[in-house]
Amino acid sequence: MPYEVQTSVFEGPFDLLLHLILREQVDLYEISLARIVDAYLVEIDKMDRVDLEITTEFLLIAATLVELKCKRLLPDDTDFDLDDEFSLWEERDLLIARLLDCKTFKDAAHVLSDLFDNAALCVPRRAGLDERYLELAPDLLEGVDIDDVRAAYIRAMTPKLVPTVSIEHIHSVRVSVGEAVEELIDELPRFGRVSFRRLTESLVERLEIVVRFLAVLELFKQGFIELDQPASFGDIEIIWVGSPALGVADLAGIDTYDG
Amino acid sequence: MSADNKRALEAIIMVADTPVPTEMLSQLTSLAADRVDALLAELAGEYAAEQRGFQLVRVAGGWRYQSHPDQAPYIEQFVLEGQSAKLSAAALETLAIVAYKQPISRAQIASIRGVSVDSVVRTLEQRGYIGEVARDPGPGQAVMFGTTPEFLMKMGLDSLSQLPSIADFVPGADVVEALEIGLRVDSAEAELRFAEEALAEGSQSVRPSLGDLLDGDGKG
Amino acid sequence: MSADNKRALEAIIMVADTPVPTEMLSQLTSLAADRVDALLAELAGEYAAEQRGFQLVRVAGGWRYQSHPDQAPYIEQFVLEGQSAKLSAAALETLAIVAYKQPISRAQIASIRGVSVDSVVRTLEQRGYIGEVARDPGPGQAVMFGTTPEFLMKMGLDSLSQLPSIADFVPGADVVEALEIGLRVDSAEAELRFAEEALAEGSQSVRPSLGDLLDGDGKG
Repeated sequence: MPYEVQTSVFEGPFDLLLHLILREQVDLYEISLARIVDAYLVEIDKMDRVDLEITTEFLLIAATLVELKCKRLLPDDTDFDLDDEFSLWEERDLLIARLLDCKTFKDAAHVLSDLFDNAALCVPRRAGLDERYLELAPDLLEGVDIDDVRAAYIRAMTPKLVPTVSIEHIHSVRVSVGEAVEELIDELPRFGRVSFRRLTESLVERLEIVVRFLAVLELFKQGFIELDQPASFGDIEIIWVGSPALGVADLAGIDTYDG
Repeated sequence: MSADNKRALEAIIMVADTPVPTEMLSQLTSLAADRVDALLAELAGEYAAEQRGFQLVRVAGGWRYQSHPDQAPYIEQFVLEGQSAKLSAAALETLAIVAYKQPISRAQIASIRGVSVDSVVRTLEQRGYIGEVARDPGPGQAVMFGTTPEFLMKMGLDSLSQLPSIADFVPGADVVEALEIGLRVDSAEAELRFAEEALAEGSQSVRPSLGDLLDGDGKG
Repeated sequence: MSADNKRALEAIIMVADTPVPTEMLSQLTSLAADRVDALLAELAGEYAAEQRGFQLVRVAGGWRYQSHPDQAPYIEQFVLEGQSAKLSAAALETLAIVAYKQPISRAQIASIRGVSVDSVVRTLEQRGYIGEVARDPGPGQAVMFGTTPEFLMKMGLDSLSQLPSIADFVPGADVVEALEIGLRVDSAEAELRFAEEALAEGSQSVRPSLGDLLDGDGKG
């Protein structure tokens, strides 16, 4: 049971944020996600075998960072809504409070670690009774019968805790890129040529827009559409080129995204 | 006679395989508990003065003999088995949270650490450092964890009160300030820089998205 | 320096479970064997002169600390009143694992229980409930434990085949995995022999142990 993997991989999103902000002295929103991903992949490569827990934790961290960045970077029509402004501050203060908590215990852990190391230098005497007194000791099996032994065996062989996947961080919105692709295949031939902005103007949730965008990329990859962006920051034009003969058989492989 | 009493205490602790609580020693020797502790402190002092290779110490509320820390190199050669693997940073942090915030539930630990702590908690439980000490009376009846006597023994502490105060670890104003700057809400500049970076990186035809998405008010 | 050497000897013997042979002490301290014995005799003399409640003695070819004979009344009282009179849950589980999975090594027990089991195994061995029944033929030659005739007697059984069936109990995947890892660590050969033995015995209903557990497609 290799329950401890020693790597310098960050222990969680808070740990990562603390490191980035305190040690690297950077603005969270300046960090290139690609850099973090690269650093992680290097660490994971160093591991003898793939540890599912560490890799999933990494995905969680990456997702958290993407979420934080998205909150800042995606267009928001209510940019100047005071309530939103306040809730952003509130959210930030909450995050800072949690980061401070995290840092407090990180530092406390160092002290525990030192105590552990010092205590490990001393080995307790455990020899116990010598044979002169062993007979005196009460029979430990007094009152234990064979059914107790059987019960103890079953207890010992029963997993203590069923490992579960935490879904705390998953919101209830669930949009599938596959579904979005199907919708687009239905809509796009009718438009022929349409801007991404126009295509998504009816959508409210940011996640839906993002999923739409991923679906567009997927269709581009499969050759159903051409993309054109005449100017920087300009609208993305989507041009339908796919022939009806092309099937959408490959869509089964497209992931569902949880927001 | 205090010499006789000391001899009895030495003998009992020598044959015990776990720390012997003061109360038990007091009962066996018919001495007051504080008298027992005083005599044992005297003995511990004698061993120290005689530069013995062992110590008499009080851990987890009881007295035990242990090897002197400066003899660790010899002991390490001798005791190969039973050396427990070092705890990971995650385990130590979780242990610190439990030690200072007990009783505490798994969910509460997770919310402080920001990640799922199931496996780390299980590891600490298996090692015997933490255990269920209560149930949350609220709905769900979550298991509340606390540290065990085994934890105190591993830390060489007599009681939890010997842990340094948590106040010593609360981050200073500089950290708070750094966090506030790092997470500042108003950062239009950064947004701009990010957008530029994305454009510089990106091949326009395939990934025209970022520039577009970033551009809030649609001006080219 | 003889004082330093004495300290090392004191520390080693203090933490040893069993009497430490002179040769081992000589090896650990890089002192000649007769020098080790001479120093230990000196130490024993010091404790006697100081009228300690313990002694350093030579028994069964090795050196150990033990309580002074004249403190026997206290020790007897301590044993009768102080020691917990029941087997701990951890000890009972360990005993059960040995009973159903014998022969089994310390490492294999530990990998099932998820914790170090050294002291529990020693207690069970001291009490005569389990004992060495074989040696792992693989590298390391780990001691393989089994239950003793005394255990059977206490349980009112004639033979191990009378252990109650656990056929209807299927251990979780992680236990099976722990067992597999434990076996792999010990020696692949042992694993094979183990599985074969279990098959040869054909005692599926009574001890559906390794052959059954390791065999994925259930043909035991």
